[in-house]
Amino acid sequence: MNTDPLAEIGDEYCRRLLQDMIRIRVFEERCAELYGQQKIRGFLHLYIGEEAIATGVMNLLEPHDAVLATYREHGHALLRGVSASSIMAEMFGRATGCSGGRGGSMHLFDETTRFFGGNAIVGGHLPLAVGLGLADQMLGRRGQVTVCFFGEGAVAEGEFHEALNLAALWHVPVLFVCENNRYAMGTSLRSSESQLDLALKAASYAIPAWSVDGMDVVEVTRATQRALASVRAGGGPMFVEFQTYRFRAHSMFDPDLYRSRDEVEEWKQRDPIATFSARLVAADVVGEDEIESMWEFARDETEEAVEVADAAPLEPIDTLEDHVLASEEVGS
Amino acid sequence: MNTDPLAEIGDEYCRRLLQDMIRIRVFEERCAELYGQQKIRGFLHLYIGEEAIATGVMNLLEPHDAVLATYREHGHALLRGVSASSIMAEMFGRATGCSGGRGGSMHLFDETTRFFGGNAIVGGHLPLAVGLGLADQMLGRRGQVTVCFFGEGAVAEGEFHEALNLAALWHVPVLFVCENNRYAMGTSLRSSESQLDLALKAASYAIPAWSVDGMDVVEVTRATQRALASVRAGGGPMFVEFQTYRFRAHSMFDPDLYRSRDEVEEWKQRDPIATFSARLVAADVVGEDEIESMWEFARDETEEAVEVADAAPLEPIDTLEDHVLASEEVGS
Amino acid sequence: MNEETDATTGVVEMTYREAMRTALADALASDERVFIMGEDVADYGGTYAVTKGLYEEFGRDRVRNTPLSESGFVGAGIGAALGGMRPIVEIMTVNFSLLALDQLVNTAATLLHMSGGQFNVPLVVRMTTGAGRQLAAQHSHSLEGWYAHVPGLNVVAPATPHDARWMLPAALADPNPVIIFEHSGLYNESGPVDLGAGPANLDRADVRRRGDDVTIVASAGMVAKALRAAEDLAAGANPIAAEVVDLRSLRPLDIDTLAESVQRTHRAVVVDEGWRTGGLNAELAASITERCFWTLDAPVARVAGREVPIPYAKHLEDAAIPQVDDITEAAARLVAETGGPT
Amino acid sequence: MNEETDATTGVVEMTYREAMRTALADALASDERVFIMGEDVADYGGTYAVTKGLYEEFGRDRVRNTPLSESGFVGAGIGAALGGMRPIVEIMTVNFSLLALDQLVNTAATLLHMSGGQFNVPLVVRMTTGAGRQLAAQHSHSLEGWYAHVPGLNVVAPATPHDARWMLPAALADPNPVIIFEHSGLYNESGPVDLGAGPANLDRADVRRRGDDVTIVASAGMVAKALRAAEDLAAGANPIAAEVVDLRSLRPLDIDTLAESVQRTHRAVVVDEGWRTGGLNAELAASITERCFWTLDAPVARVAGREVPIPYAKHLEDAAIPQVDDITEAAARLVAETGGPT
Ligand SMILES: Cc1ncc(C[n+]2csc(CCOP(=O)(O)OP(=O)(O)O)c2C)c(N)n1
Ligand SMILES: Cc1ncc(C[n+]2csc(CCOP(=O)(O)OP(=O)(O)O)c2C)c(N)n1
Ligand SMILES: [Mg+2]
Ligand SMILES: [Mg+2]
Repeated sequence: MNTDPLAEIGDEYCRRLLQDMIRIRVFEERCAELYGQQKIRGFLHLYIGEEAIATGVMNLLEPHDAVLATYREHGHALLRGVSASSIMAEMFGRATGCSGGRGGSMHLFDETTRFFGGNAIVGGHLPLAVGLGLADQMLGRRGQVTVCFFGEGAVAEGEFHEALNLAALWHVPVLFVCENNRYAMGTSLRSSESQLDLALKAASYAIPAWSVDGMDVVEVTRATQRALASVRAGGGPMFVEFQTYRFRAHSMFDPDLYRSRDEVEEWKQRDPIATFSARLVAADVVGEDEIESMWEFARDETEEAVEVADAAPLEPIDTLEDHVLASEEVGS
Repeated sequence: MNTDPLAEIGDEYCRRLLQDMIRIRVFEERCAELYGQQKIRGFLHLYIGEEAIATGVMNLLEPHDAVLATYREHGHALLRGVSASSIMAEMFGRATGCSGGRGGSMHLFDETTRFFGGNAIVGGHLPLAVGLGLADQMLGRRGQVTVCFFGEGAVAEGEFHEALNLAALWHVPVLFVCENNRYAMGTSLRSSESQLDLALKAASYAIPAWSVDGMDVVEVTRATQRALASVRAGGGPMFVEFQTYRFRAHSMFDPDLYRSRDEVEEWKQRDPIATFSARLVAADVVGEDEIESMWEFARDETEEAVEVADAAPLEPIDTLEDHVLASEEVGS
Repeated sequence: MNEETDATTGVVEMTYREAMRTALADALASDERVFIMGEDVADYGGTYAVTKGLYEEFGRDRVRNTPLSESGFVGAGIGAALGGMRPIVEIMTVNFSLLALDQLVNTAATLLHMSGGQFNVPLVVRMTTGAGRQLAAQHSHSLEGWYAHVPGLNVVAPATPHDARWMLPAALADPNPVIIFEHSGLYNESGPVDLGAGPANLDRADVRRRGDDVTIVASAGMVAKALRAAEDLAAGANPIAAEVVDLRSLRPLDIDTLAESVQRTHRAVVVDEGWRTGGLNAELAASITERCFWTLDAPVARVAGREVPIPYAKHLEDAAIPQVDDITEAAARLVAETGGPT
Repeated sequence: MNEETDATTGVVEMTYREAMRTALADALASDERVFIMGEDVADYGGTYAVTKGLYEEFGRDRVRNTPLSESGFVGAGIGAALGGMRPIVEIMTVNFSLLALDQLVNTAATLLHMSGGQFNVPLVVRMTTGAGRQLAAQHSHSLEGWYAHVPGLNVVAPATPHDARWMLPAALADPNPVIIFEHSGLYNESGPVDLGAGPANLDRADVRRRGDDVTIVASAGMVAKALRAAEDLAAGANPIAAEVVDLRSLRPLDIDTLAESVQRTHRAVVVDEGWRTGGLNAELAASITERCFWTLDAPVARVAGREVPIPYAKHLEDAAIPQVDDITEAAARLVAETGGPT
């Protein structure tokens, strides 16, 4: 259709998308610093460069929907409504963290927003998404959707295959969101898949699938709207592949030797935040000053999170063996 | 092409195909009896109805090729050149069995013919086939092929997905032969796959694939000739799906309640042996008497196997812990 | 015999298979969140005919066939549990559970802890275990001990029809993952079931036979063999009174009950169908020794599977797994070497 | 210290990582049937930089990146071994090996036996193991004990750079599957390596420190902690002479060496980073007790991981796995309770 996509989405909504991408960016830039200062430990996987995907998708979800993500999930958690301070506290290993300090960066969880992690076995959470969708279906919770984010590297795992087949076979309300940033650690898609068209794979399970520019938050929004509408209406599972790129190394341990600087620079030209900012300014949706205050807002949010996390207590060591077995129902 | 397929194959070869199908049929009919007499124990999976596939494929293999099959492999082993008596002895649990009595019906092995089982974890042998092909490729053994038989039920397993992707990615000389008999125990393809076109799945790994009538030994032969020619020439992995049906229950434990008698009867009308016999008679390739002597030959082969197996010794119990660790290279 | 079965009212004789099927039917009838999924649980009736007739009664959704995708449908079971259902996932046998082990160890067992107590996983997984049917090396594992090693899981092994009937409802009532191991050799065995007993405990061992000379500890398929060994020992030239303890729960282990018994008998034999090295038998020997070192007359004797993949041939398979005589001999030797019966 | 390192000629100091890389480079250079495959072993240089530089030297075919398909490429390794190659398969960590466990347990370990001795599997699998780096519950397992339970596999855990250098060639020379566990905490540790030593044995434990008061048994990442504990014990108010035994081989277990030591010390402490219940520590305690029951002054003490998924927060993770002080205290208590040092 040739209607102006921005107009279609609306100015207010555009501002929100930009603000959210900026919130993720600022939060994670700070995480990188804090890792250098050893306040954050273990593995830390940054989403920088990929913000348009989580931003476009998460903003379209309802409170009753369920979300599963990978270990590269700070942005997803933040936009799901998990407070910046409880995410930061989690990475500081504090008792007030969204997982009580037991999960860390890779295992952010939040029961109140049905945020099911933070999963660090590649592909391992795809079957869980099928099960969550099955529960919605069997309990007659119409319109509810489970959204499952995963990287393109997971496509090679047997669990991807088993999960997509089960999802299609059982017609469950699940949206599979493939964040194709072209690399699984240092392995390029070319050396991990014999067939590079991932949407075609989904089609081999009779799951409607298409590939979308994941650097353009508007495209992400439009594609996700279509997909969600179909899933909510009972159309069964959907698969969307978002083409994106991570600007940083895989994790803070990654020497990043497997791709050329040029390639990285080329992609940085497509920075989802810079490009969308320019576009909104050009379209007179926002002014430079307004954008600056968005960064300001994000910096404040992040700094407050750091302060709160810094002041937060540690779990007493004598609670070590808590949460191994539940005494009665919790969560879900 | 409109040339007469029988002529193309040649009378002599046609006779051989018929004789081989009959050998498998007679051997297995006898196995069923022997199971009733408790001479064969454990699980026993019969291939009756599917003989055209193993017969068509195995007759086209060279001595240096490698073969992997499932637990439904008596026919494959027999046509690979494993003696009927050593197969029968194996099922009797005797020391002279082709696996020394340690494998049984599901685990027939033979080093001299590169017959790598007899594998009873559904889908588990597909990755092995990739590795065997990789060894041929890396050791420069041009023209050598690894043929891997598996049932359509295996297609749902993650290992199918991982193995096909690796095979295509590495361009290994492997022929994947899917014996689609429509049921995995009691589960029909419809309830196990969201997408029923299995060849389309192979295509999603960029592996050339097609579906063939597995009840017609001539069709099996022609399709396999094409596939093998390509694989031997360095064309990379191939996938052929043969449509077939098992006339007997899944195993001797199966009450066979999940399919209608009519369905079974319909398929029996397409018995690969009966139809091919009639066709050869009609084409004057063989006479009724000659066919009768083929059955005679098969009965003799089977009866001799039973006698030999019956007279064979058991492994001494003190050898129990042999073959847990090899002291030096054996086999392969 | 466990005490419930002493009650006379409502005690009926049924097979282990019938008991399990009764438990499943009852669970499906009494809680609509409960459903069964697994390979061939529907039309086929289950590989061991345990779910026979259930899909006709409860329909294909609640008695749900799965494709051959062990990791996929076990993971889906975890997800369904998180979503508010009460899935009973049937993995055909422990042998194939290796394909789903990642889901059980890395997700089912860790979610509650990783989430700081936010997400529990009320999942029940049933699977058969054990050898003895000439199914050879890929179909004869006894790997319960591995599951019993994992914090976050509960692991039980009903050895009687009564436990087969009453452990399931307890497992469904438990907010945590519970793995139920059913020894395939037990399905045709019958025994008394108290229909009115109600859910059984999932954490205590049970003394199946009393005796003061030696304690024999067994579980699942080995309990019946231990009881027969105890009979032989009692009938021997100079009779030995063996106490037989059925573990019932493999995680947690009820060491108190074992220790109480060994304090009396001063001698212990642990029986394990699985491979000896690193098997559950080792944990039992180690914990009994820790608790009873000063009262033990001799080191705990271990009767376990031989260190070999299970062979097909009957005589070899029999030699590879513990038989009644192996238990009898081990117990007799232990008693003889330590001054004979009291 | 193991005796080879006493030799002066050709003994150099290098890190565990360098030692392993040297072993890999040497293997690739000396046998063209050898190749490495695993996730990111090529350009990336291996997650722990162990294979760094190897693909530049030996090319992409012999230092082969695989997709994320643990079961697939481990199975392909088995097939390649059957086909005449000598694959070294790197599974990034033991945590992900659960996805490939079926291939290792049901195929690699059973093929020789199931085939009546016709097909051996000369496969080497390397993987890292252990906790201690704040990687949380899904990335911190210590499951070596599970592999050590399986007949048909050899399992080793080099604890020193010297063993890291020389166990690999021995594993490649072995006609059977050999699993090599590398504790991720060891890569940066350096120590002496005798460049001329040649392949190390894969079946014997090694006494790393002599002492007559108590025997401390450890493996992989726990050996260094045990040695530090021994130093503390020797430096204590009333000094205790602890003997430290490095298991080296987890399957087979060298019980003779352990027994010989415990016969002298009359006391044993087994250290295990993995969960206590059903861990390798249980097998060690059980076998030592079987062999030394009459000479033991007290039950074998077990120092093992707490029964909890490993938490992220440092103070909680530290509390979850054995630390030097836990070993020191356990040994000191054991000695004190049994009459003090001799
Ligand atoms: C089963 C499994 N294998 C290996 C790993 C190690 N690992 C962590 S992230 C990663 C790369 C995943 O790439 P992708 O799925 O594309 O996600 P991305 O990191 O690019 O967002 C790997 C190999 C793992 N966590 N789980
Ligand atoms: C991983 C695994 N899961 C389950 C089984 C039990 N099982 C044995 S054969 C079979 C059906 C396989 O069907 P298919 O692949 O179509 O082969 P067919 O028996 O029809 O020849 C099943 C479920 C198994 N052996 N392995
Ligand atoms: Mg990626
Ligand atoms: Mg089939």
